[in-house]
Amino acid sequence: MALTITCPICGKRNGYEFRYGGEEKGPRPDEKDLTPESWCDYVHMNKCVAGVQQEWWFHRDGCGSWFTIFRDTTTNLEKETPEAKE
Amino acid sequence: MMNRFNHLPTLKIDTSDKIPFTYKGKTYYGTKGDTIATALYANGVRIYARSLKYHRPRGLYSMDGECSNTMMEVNGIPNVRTETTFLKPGIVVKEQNVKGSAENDFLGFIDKMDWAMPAGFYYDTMHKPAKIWPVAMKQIRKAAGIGKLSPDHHMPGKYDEIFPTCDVCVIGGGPAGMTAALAAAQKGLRVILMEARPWLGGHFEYRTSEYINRQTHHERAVQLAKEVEKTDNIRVFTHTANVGAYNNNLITGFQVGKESDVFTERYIEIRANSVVVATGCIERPLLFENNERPGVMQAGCALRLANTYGMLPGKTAVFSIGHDLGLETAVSLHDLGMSVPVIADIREDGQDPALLKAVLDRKITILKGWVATEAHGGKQVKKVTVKSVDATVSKTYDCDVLVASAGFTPLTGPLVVNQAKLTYDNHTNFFLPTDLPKKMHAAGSLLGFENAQSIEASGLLAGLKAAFDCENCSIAELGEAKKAMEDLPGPARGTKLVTAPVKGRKTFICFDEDTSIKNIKQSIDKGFDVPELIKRFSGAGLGPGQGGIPGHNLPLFTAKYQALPDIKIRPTTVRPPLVPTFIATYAGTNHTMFKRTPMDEMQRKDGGIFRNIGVWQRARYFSKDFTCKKEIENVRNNVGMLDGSTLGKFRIHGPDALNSLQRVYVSDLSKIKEGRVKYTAMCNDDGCVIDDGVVVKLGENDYYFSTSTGRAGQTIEWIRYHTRYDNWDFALVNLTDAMGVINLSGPNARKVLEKVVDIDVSNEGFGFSEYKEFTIADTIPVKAMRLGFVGELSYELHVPASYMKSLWLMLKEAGKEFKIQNFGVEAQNVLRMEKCHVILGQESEQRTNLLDIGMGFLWSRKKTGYKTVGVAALAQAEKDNTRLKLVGFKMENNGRAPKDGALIVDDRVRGHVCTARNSFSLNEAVGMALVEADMSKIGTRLAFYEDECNGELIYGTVVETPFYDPEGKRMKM
Amino acid sequence: MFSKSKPMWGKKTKLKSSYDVVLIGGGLHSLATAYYLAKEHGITDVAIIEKNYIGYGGAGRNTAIVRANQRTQYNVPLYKEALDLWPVLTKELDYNLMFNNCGNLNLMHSEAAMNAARMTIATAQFHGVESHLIDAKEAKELVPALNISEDITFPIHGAMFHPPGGVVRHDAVVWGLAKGAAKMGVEIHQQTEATGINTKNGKVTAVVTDKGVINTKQVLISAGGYSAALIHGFLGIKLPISVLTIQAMVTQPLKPILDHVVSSGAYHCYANQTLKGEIATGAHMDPWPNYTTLNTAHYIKHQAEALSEFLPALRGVRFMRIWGGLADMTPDMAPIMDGNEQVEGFFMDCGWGYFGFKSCSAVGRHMASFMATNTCPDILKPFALKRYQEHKLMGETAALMSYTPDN
Amino acid sequence: MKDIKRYSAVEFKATPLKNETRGNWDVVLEYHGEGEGPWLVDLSHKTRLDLQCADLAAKKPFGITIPEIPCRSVMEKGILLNRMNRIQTSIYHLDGETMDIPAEKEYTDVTESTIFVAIFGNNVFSICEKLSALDFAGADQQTPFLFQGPFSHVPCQIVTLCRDAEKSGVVLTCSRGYGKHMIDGILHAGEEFGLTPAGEARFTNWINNI
Repeated sequence: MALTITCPICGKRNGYEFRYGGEEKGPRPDEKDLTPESWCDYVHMNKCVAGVQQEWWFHRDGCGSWFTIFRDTTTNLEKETPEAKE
Repeated sequence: MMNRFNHLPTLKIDTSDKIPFTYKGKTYYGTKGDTIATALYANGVRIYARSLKYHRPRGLYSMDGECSNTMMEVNGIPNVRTETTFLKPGIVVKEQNVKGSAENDFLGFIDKMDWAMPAGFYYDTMHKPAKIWPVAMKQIRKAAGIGKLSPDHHMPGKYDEIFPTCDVCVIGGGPAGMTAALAAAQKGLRVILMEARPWLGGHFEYRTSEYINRQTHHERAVQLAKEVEKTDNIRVFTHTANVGAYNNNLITGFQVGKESDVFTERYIEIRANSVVVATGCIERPLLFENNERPGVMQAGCALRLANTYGMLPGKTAVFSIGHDLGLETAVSLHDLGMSVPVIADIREDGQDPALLKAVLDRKITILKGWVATEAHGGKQVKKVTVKSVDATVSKTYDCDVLVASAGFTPLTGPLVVNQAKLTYDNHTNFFLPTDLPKKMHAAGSLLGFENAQSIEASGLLAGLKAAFDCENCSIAELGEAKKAMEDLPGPARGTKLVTAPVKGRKTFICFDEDTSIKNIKQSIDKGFDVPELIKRFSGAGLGPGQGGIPGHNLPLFTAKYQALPDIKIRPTTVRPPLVPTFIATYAGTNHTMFKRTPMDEMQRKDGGIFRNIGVWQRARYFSKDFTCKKEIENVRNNVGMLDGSTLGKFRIHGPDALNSLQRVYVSDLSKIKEGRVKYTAMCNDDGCVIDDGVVVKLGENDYYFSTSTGRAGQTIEWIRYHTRYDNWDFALVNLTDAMGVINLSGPNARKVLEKVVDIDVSNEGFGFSEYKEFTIADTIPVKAMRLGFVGELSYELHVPASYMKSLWLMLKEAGKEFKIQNFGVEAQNVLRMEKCHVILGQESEQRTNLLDIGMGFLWSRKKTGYKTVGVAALAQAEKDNTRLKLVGFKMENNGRAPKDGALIVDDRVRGHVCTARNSFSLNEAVGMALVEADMSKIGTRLAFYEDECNGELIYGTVVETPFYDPEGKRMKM
Repeated sequence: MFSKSKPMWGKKTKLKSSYDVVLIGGGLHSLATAYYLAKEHGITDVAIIEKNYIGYGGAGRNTAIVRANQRTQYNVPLYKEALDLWPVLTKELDYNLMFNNCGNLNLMHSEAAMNAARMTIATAQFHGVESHLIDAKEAKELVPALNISEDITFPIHGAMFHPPGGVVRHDAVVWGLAKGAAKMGVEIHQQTEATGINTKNGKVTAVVTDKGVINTKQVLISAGGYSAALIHGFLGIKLPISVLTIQAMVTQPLKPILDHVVSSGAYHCYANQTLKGEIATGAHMDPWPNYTTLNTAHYIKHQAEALSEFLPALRGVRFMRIWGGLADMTPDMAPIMDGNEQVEGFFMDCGWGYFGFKSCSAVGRHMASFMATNTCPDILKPFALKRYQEHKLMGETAALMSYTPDN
Repeated sequence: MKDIKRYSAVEFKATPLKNETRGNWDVVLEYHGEGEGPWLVDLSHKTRLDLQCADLAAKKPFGITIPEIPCRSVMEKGILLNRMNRIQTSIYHLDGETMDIPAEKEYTDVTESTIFVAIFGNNVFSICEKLSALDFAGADQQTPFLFQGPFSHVPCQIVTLCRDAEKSGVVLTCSRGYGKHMIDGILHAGEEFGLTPAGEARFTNWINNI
């Protein structure tokens, strides 16, 4: 396991039931103002945080919800808030 | 065969039940309850195997499998730990890694060559000149390895798996573990207790010494075990080794089946709210010359040979120990009839007074502050030299057994694999777990407790802590348990001796890899100054014992050799599985889960050759020759029937249904007319085309759409992902499995359909690109589309899956006179290729965008404001003239088709062939290729480079597409 | 025959206040770059800054497989050069890297996969790299333990056989390169953590470490899985990278049973036998970013299920040890090598995913040339960061991509 | 056309003892040798509906109130309602007359999307434990309750209807395509506990007893 994800619908479940959906980057930018740089920044670029990050998950084997959680990428443990420390 | 005791209360054997087995081609007898190793021991076997590198003789050293000394081949299975594997009737046992026998190994001389093999010697040798390396490598490979496995070995037995959940999981069924389990269970919690040995009791179980008030440790173990067994909410797994512990308390183990079980071994994966680790201790090996000579064994091993398996380890035992269990063992073995000439106790003081008295009462010599420095004897111990710890005085004793044990080592595996830290503790000389993971607690002797009441009290406290995690225990109760502990003796003082005073050439810190302390010094001198690096460079701890022998001695010795002021060095990282586990066991029950279409059975009966395609099994061919010529020709000339049920099918409805479709599809779907089929595509944010399909409008904000087979599983996820910020109100229903799809294609398709349906299916009544709903025989509801993927008159019939079989039979019957035949996925592939209809993933790759494959016409540039996925990238990439483009080509001089995947080259690679075939319909070779844009002009000559062509190129020319029926008359007729 | 034991990569020295070049990361790419900076360009005032110890990261955690049968024309020549360098380095470093060119078999489980393999094979052959498509029977002759029956989840149709590939002793490469670089004057500072890069007017001026500030005009970040976080942390440059934990494991040692590297995309599994006799196996990645290097119960079971099917004899062997390392994955499964583009004097060599080991020798050589001459060698040009905003993914994988690391 | 038949994706190797034709389904009421349980019954012919809309609170399918909290189920009048998430409810017809499908477009008939089986009798959860890591015996769950999660590696909806010893049982749906392999998997796991295919009558009897 190593990872459990708390689905807002189904509760805490085995991480393998979910699909990771990327770092939280905010809503889709308006298409008309997009430069190649800003497009690329939204689509491809990551912060690769070694610590707590907000990120998207989809409960693929479960209820079919997309939601965000905070997770510490150095421990694989969920956090309640971005600042949460052990 | 030696006589076995049959009167001891601790015995786990039944001497009346003899079990035959084969060893070295001869039949021997063990006793029911024996392990393979104890049965061999009882038959006088002392040398079980030879070591990996030096081929040193190896014997029974421990009882819990910390080293590979007693690994043997059993029934063709290599590396079986005979000391923990029960003897079964008829098994065939063989020695490993020997040339000759374990007793007389022709390779034994290598032991004298150790001077030529310092740590890491292989990196400095055998590469000069370069030619010798391949030869040397072959020899190394043959020499290395331990057991032999036949490439066609079939693993017998049944392997199972379970995934239980509990509130509290207790690892270790000794006194602390049982107490913890009982405490948590009394709080009404669901408890799982796992124990590696076949029975509960731990270190109490085999000891006849006094626990309290004349009750023996053994009796206490039995008492606790009985209580555990009668408690309903404790689920006990014995003979179950814990192999892993992970975040959020996922615990894994494997259980060895009893005769009555339906499994040989089973994998157990436990999800627990809270965990108690009460795994106890193993013994820390004593480092001295020839410290692994057969006859040298740990105290627990010697005692359990007698008390559990009913035999004395030998006639005369010298002891070199550093703890009270050593003294207890000496007393017990003496009382059972062994001669004990001397006990060298590392400790100057601190022995249990009662035990000391017992030793003296028996007139056993005890030398305090002494230690064994060398075991003598070629293959087995014959004599032992003991010295004072300062090495000033020495004595030599004859013996056939040397019980050697420096101290204890806590089994912290489950804690550290779950990220607890280890910190050196000066009092116990243990590396103790600190920073325990959340909801994980340690108890028992692994914390350094030796007093029996303290061990149980720590178990009680841990059990309550676990209950507290489950919100079933008050803080007050915890406080009481803590207080009770304070009144009991704390952790015992551990000996600090790391190695006897020796030079260390044959003092082995790791038995499995033949790593001596001399090798460790060499490694440190070379700059490998932390255990993790020493392990990699010297091999110490890399063997099947997984660090059981060198575990704590290595960091202690490393610190000592570097004269570090305090021990900040940590043991090497413990890695799962904590106990080596069969691949068969881990695999458990292997369920293969594929989807089958509603026509699966019918097509198999018709000779379909099936392939796994994504999650589905599909009929790829109906022709044995795989060219599918007959299938193809029948579609072109008559009529064929294809199972298209794997297509993704969805309903989307609700106020924002259209908005959502506009977000993910590149076309403008607001223009879609009722009764018409709209073909369109989805891109990803790179503009790369990921899916195509058709959309049908069922009503206002109510659509039915299809996706490619491969994308069906991700479609809901995809649409919801790309609308996740929008708060839109729409509903998606996956109907992929609900609807079977029959693709009826070919010039006779209408004639067949006419016979089955009541509606007008003439070209006027049901035209190309139209959509109709109707029922067949007033019973079967049909959604029908006129499409032309294969380039012929085609009807795609979407029908509820349960009716599919009936409809299939009806069409077959109706089509008989028009020569209806099945066709499979490969025939469809060729047919559509002739029409230059693309299959995504075949004509496109990851970097191919919608424009590259000529599908730009689907992109509605006027549709703005929907933030349609992929169009920003398409707009940016549109002007780039260096991209790959999809083209059609024909071969020159009516040549054969290049193979799929052939390259298009000049002085470099310029593209590749996606699909190409010698077309039966066209009577020439055609294909589609992705080429650099400057080569995409009609008339460009293409040079094809195929695998194994030896530089012989074949040539073709870029031509107009499609190849077949360019006006599209046939699919519209 | 044996030199008296002395520290292989020099005595511990004090960190100086300035170097010509600073390389962050004590892994293979960094060590190789240092080695070639010194050897081919005479630049020896070089410091390698390593937080832990050399070879701690991917260098010591991979399964040591090397090959040059990649998919695109950009990659194949680079990996070919890397493959050709193993014997050369063994000689130059006078250190046995134990290159075992036993050949790799990449199993194919469908007609479509066979066709896809053809393209890869043609690309290899076009560039002078030996690679062949063989059928299931031929594969079985090479690997007698292979199960080529129809009744497994993914029946074997054939294999891509790449004879010059194989395995190299990964630790030996670390130690050999370190020894070679140190001999020429490169300083290796272990237990030293880089904490920042100072810039002025768009130029690198210094590297900040926990042991002091180092003035330098050139710095390379080549810290494997940690690169992306460091580059973002130090310079605010975001990269199209996701860092995943990849796991591998070994069984107990056996006498020779597997003479080649066998891999299967469909099973997400590869296996080979080490010189010591262990079956080394791995391949699956947990598809969420993390820096834990923790192994998972799921993975070890998956691996057992996969091996049970296509190498069923191994059911009778026991898994002994499992570990994890980091793979910095890019969307197109190809690395990012760039320099002087975002900040003058700043170079990066990252995004290798799980291909860092195979490429280290050749890449170190070209990155050294890049840094020494401030001119990007042609062979590295396609790997610039800009390709992502130009919508030019490399095409190293054919599979359609969506939005997460595992597609 | 009278020989038009509907076929379930679930096929048992057992011999039917009693069956009846319902709609175009051939429904087996009882098999030979059904034994002492536990039992596996195919219910794929029973109607299942999907109800999806933003305002579920405004919906009262068949006059039944939809549970407010996701993963809660309610059984009334032989109909089982399972709250799946914020906007979605699955509706299973378990017992009684044929179900009339409401005309509102928020309902979709998904009977054909899935296979639908019941597993009940002794040791049901011991069988489940071999196929799924979901905790059917968790103390915080009141029956009936819904799990949406993997069972035999396939995403399923599993509703635990009863947890009382020999009356224990679940109903399960999964994608119809997985029908054959799912049934093989369940029967294989249940073998050691004597799991036997049974007819609809035994299911009806069970459902009326709990």
